[in-house]
Amino acid sequence: MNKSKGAVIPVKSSVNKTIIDFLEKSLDKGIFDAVIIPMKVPAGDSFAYVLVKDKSLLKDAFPLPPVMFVQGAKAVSSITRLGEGKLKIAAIMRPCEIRATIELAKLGQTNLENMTLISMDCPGVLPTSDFLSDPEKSMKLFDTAVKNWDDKIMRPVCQICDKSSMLSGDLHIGTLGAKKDTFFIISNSQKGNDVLDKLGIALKENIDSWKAKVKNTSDKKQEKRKKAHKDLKSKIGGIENLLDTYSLCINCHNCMRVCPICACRLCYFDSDKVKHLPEDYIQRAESKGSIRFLPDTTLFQLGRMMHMSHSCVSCGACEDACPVSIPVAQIFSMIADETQGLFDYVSGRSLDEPLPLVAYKEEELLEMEDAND
Amino acid sequence: MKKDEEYMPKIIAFLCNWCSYAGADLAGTSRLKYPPSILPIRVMCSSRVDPLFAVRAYLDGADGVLVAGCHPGDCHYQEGNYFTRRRFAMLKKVVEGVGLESDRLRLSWVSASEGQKYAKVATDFTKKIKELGRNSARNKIFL
Amino acid sequence: MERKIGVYICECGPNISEKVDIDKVIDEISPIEDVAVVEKYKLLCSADGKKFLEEQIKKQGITHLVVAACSPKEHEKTFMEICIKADLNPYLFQLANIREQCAWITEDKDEATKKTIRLIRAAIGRVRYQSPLESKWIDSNPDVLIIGGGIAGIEASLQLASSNRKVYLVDKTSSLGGLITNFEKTFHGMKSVSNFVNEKIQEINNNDNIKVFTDSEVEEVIGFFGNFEVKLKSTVEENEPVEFNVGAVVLATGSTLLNPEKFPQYGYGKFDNVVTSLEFEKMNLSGEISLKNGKIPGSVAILHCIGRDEKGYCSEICCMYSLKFIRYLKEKIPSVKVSNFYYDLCIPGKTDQKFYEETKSKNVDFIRSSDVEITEKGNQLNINYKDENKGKKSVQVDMAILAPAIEPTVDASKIADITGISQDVEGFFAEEHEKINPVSTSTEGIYIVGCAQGPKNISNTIIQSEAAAGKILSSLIPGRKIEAEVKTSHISESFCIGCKTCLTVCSYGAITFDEEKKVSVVNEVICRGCGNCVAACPSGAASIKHFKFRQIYQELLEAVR
Amino acid sequence: MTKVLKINKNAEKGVLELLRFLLQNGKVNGVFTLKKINKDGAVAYSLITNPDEINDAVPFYPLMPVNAGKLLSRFTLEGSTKKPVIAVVKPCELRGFIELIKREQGSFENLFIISSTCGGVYPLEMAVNKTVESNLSKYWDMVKKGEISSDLRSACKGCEEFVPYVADFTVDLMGNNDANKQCLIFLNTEKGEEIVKDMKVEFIEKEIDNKKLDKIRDKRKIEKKKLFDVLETKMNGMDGLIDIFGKCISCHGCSKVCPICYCKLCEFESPDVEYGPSKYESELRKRGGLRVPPGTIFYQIGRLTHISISCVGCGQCEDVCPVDIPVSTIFMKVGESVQKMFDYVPGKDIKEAIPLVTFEKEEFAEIEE
Repeated sequence: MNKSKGAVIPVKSSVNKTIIDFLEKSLDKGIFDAVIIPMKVPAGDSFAYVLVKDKSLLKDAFPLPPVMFVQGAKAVSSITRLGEGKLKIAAIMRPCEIRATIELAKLGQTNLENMTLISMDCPGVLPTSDFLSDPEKSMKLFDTAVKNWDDKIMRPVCQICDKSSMLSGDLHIGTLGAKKDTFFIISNSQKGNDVLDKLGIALKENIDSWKAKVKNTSDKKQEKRKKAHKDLKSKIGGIENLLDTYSLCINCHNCMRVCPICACRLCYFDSDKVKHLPEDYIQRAESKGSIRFLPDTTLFQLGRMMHMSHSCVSCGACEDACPVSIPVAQIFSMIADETQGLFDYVSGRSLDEPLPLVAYKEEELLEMEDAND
Repeated sequence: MKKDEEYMPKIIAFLCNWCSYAGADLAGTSRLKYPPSILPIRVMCSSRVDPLFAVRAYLDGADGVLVAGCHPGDCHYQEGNYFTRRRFAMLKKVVEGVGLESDRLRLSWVSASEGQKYAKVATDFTKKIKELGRNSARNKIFL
Repeated sequence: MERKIGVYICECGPNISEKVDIDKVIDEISPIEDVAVVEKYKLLCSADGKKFLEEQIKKQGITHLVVAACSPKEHEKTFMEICIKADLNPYLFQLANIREQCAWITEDKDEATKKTIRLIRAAIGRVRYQSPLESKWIDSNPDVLIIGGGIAGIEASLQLASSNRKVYLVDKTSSLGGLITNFEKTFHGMKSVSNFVNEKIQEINNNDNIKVFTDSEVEEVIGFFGNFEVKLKSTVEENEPVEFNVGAVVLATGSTLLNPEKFPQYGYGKFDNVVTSLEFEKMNLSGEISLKNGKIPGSVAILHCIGRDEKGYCSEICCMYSLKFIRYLKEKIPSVKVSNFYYDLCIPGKTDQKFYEETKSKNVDFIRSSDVEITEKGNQLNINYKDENKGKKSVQVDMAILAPAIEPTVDASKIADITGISQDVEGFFAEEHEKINPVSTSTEGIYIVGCAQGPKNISNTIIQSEAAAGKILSSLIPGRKIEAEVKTSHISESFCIGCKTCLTVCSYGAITFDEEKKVSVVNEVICRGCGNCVAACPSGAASIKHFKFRQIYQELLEAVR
Repeated sequence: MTKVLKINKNAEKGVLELLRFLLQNGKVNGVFTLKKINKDGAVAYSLITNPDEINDAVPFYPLMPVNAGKLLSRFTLEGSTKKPVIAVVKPCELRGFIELIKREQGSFENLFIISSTCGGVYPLEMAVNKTVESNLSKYWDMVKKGEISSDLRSACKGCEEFVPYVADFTVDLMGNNDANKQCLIFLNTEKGEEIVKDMKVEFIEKEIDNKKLDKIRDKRKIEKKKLFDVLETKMNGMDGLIDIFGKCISCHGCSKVCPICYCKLCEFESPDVEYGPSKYESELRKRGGLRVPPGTIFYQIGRLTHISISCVGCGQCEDVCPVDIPVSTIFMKVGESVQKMFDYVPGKDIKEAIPLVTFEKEEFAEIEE
């Protein structure tokens, strides 16, 4: 497969419209039987992923919505966990959603057999709360932001996302670096190639301009990211600060529930393992004078980091869903970079990379060992 | 598409094995006639019918849901239908509470000897459902 | 393993074929995933049909069977047996009822065909998720405990006892026979009671397979049909309780009379010569009917229906024994004047009417009366009453016999408690179903006979005892295991949150609570498989075999397709 | 007449004095109450064993980070506490706890309960914006007057059940004009009286002023009606329902914080609700398209069938909803109609069985057709 070349697609009326045409054609030709794509909900106050078979529904589709209502990986796993089924399905999602989908596949939570994953250059999304406060206005703001590729209004975690154009699915739609009224289609897998073949789209155009623009953006973002993480570390570092950071946490575990990686049917931190006898609670209180009840708020947060930070894609869903606005996503993006860095693992980069904690190299992490022996 | 008065509704009928299913059989052996809208599902006792079955049926597009069991006091399992009745009362309140058509749900007591009654229930309920028209949940996407 | 679903449609002669376009059905069904065969046959329940089906299952290697034919009530068993013959687990079979609930009730052939397709689709959807079930056979103890040594208990004992079935007959009194040993004659044909009762008691004593415990009462009955553990304790001396096991229990604890002192207007307990029917039976049995002062009564009043209105039921036998009393009186004191005060007469049965006519002819007064009360005047009693036209009247008599309502024995509720069965509002033991199961109770293996179940005469009592015995003889065969319900419910230990909702709604006490693990546990031997607990469980921890969520839901889904 | 403990301090301080007394004199081993847990004044439920820490307790802080009923259940879930503990909770939290006890999810043993006539609480976001503190004086003013301030949570504005049912101690707050200088604690139980009898304070005889409370209740009724009326207009048929829940992101946060939802594994996260190929294929056949993850409306209605009978209207679900769906108003409205039908007040009487696990032989004849 040829990753250095792509196809240039002329934009009719709008990028969205053009993508929808592309999908309609694929449905007509039976390349796909259905597509998973964002749509405006009837009330118009949000978006939802919809599995679409009847192409007439695509007119309301919205490939690049201004907000991440649900992490796409959850949408994909919700219908593929039990098996691939007969239908060939395409999913059009943001890069972080596709990366999560791939992580879930490694965990047996999605089945990509009959799935074609299509990503797009992602400008980020608005915080859900901002969007809900005025959907109309937010749409407009978002459109302009996309035009100028300006992330000021996006979620903090999006502002520091250096993987917003990452190729990890089968096809990628590149708007960056494209000539006016065109965008690139780039294939990242044999599956991707076959789709384009069937549509008679040849991969012969040079995509250096896209690559350059992407590199430039992600370099900038990487800078920003490093800095942000540094600041964050100083802000939340140390037990006092850490406790303060989570002082408002109400143990609703929404962060876990919306997390695309947290796929456990029953979370360890909701299980019997965290339930104790009254006397034990009292004893713990006596050793300190008082304990917060429920205790173990921080344990939950740190525990989650152990459980999934190596697969975290920094999608920001957790922060959007937090009722008390704890910067969960920013914290996780920081920890994720650390834990994944250890194994130079990038979550969702490729299906072929095993999860770091189920693999090992004989010669690695020597620096972790005690220098004296 | 057909006009509503012409369409043949799909009505899920949960019938308890001992009374209502036998009653439905009797309607048949007595060659009574009632609309083919009724789609029987046999359960041992009406108390097996989790209210969620009715909710699912509703959202999956059933035009009506009938739960039929032994008359109170005649339950083959002593008391099952008393619980059925309470759960059903609760279910109806919830459904109407969220602004849906609770008339699409019906509870009837039909004994093994009431072939006549079963045929009548089936006919009346079908008529009522036809008046209500198709269940719009059937083609909703954002459920 | 790959599924091969076989669908066989029965034409049922013309019954289905004339009403349903079966070939169209076959065309629609054949393409469905996993459906390996779709065939029609003239009459699947015929000898040839069964043979055909059995061969098909084997030949085609069917893994899941759907038969579209008559009602499961008609032939489910038949086809399950065929499955067994063809070594296909019978619970991998589903019968679509396209006759009683489709072909026969639908006018329009086209509509009937459509519905048939839906029903078969639903059956296919369901059978996909059905799983093989094995029937459970458990050892059973054929012996029987009979509580109450009256005529009901005696009769049941004699019916049941045999070389391979012990009977334990328990009575709280010191002797067998119960109430009727106080009677001289039965009102059916005025035959001597002592003759046949003593005969029967003799038989009992001569029967080595009947162990009699008098002056004893049951302390504990735990377990289930086929395996009850029993504890007896003596009512007279302090000693270790006797323990033994039985497979079934018959409650024959009989009845007692309402105490007329509750109704002061009859002066019972106040006036010397007002007696209850039972006291009169005893007096009569002793050989001489006399007043307190030893004199022979010249006139006697019999008051029917004492406490009937208060109780709200008719005690069924009072009218008849009152007639018998008239016979006693007329035999022993030919000159005596007898007047009956009644509101309604209850004389059912094929011989009773004649008995009444004859008795009436022996110049006896039958006075239809209301608001009856008794006052004393000297050593005479005044029976004051209102006649049919509400006129106040009064009659003077020497003696008054009261026929009070029949009540459950005093310790009925204690026994109900011990055996875990329920009582009706009147306090009699409640039968499982007055029509379908009149001598069974809510607990399998525990039966109720005689007046413990409600007022009745001797012959009806004996009929019940024989009925209960019959049930036991046919279900509790020595050396034979009993089959426990296969379609029982199950509670997932890992999902159960121990809220005990299931325990509360179970009518059979089939669910117990594991205090260690704080989860509910189903005793599959007791569970009857109604599924109530499954619908009640909020956390989906409870499920029931063969009526699992998936099975029902898939059926539903295909039906509304 | 009820025995009343009278402390000449403001209501909150008075209660602190009581709590301190109980801890210091070993009458209880722990105090369960809202407490300031850090310098920026974040407030969370805490279990206090050291009397000095009582100073940071804010029992009547107008915030409900978690429904304390759920916490008390968690506290006593594995077994009732051997050491006596006293908890200060709001009426709806107490009712939630009782509903959980009915479901074997906790125990009252060795637990003392202080509750109060409740003025309601502010939405969580005010804690996030750190604006609760600055509103405290306004809040107490409102409580004294027995009024309803506009920035309370909607669930509280329309709450008629602001008087505790089975507390050992009831603190008279709503409409109590002296709440700022005088703390009246009604002693409702003997065991309650017993543990405070040695306290060196004034004991008086008094009845709680029900007329006053009825007036407040009437105001709340009106507020509730407003809430319900607004909902009425939206909840019309399938489309209305989809409009309301369209933005639901299926985080199930509402069930996680619900004091009644107590399942280990929620049925709506169990294998039963998973969509396999055959299911979504048949859905697509019917609808041409299908929202994924599916089952949004099913979850909401399903949860109503599970818990509306016991909903105490505490408002937590609405407070945590990341997409601002009026969940609690919906549950209060449906809950009310279901509860009325069985004339059942959740959490009122611990001995009263949950209507769905019992029955009357003669009832609801009308619902059978």
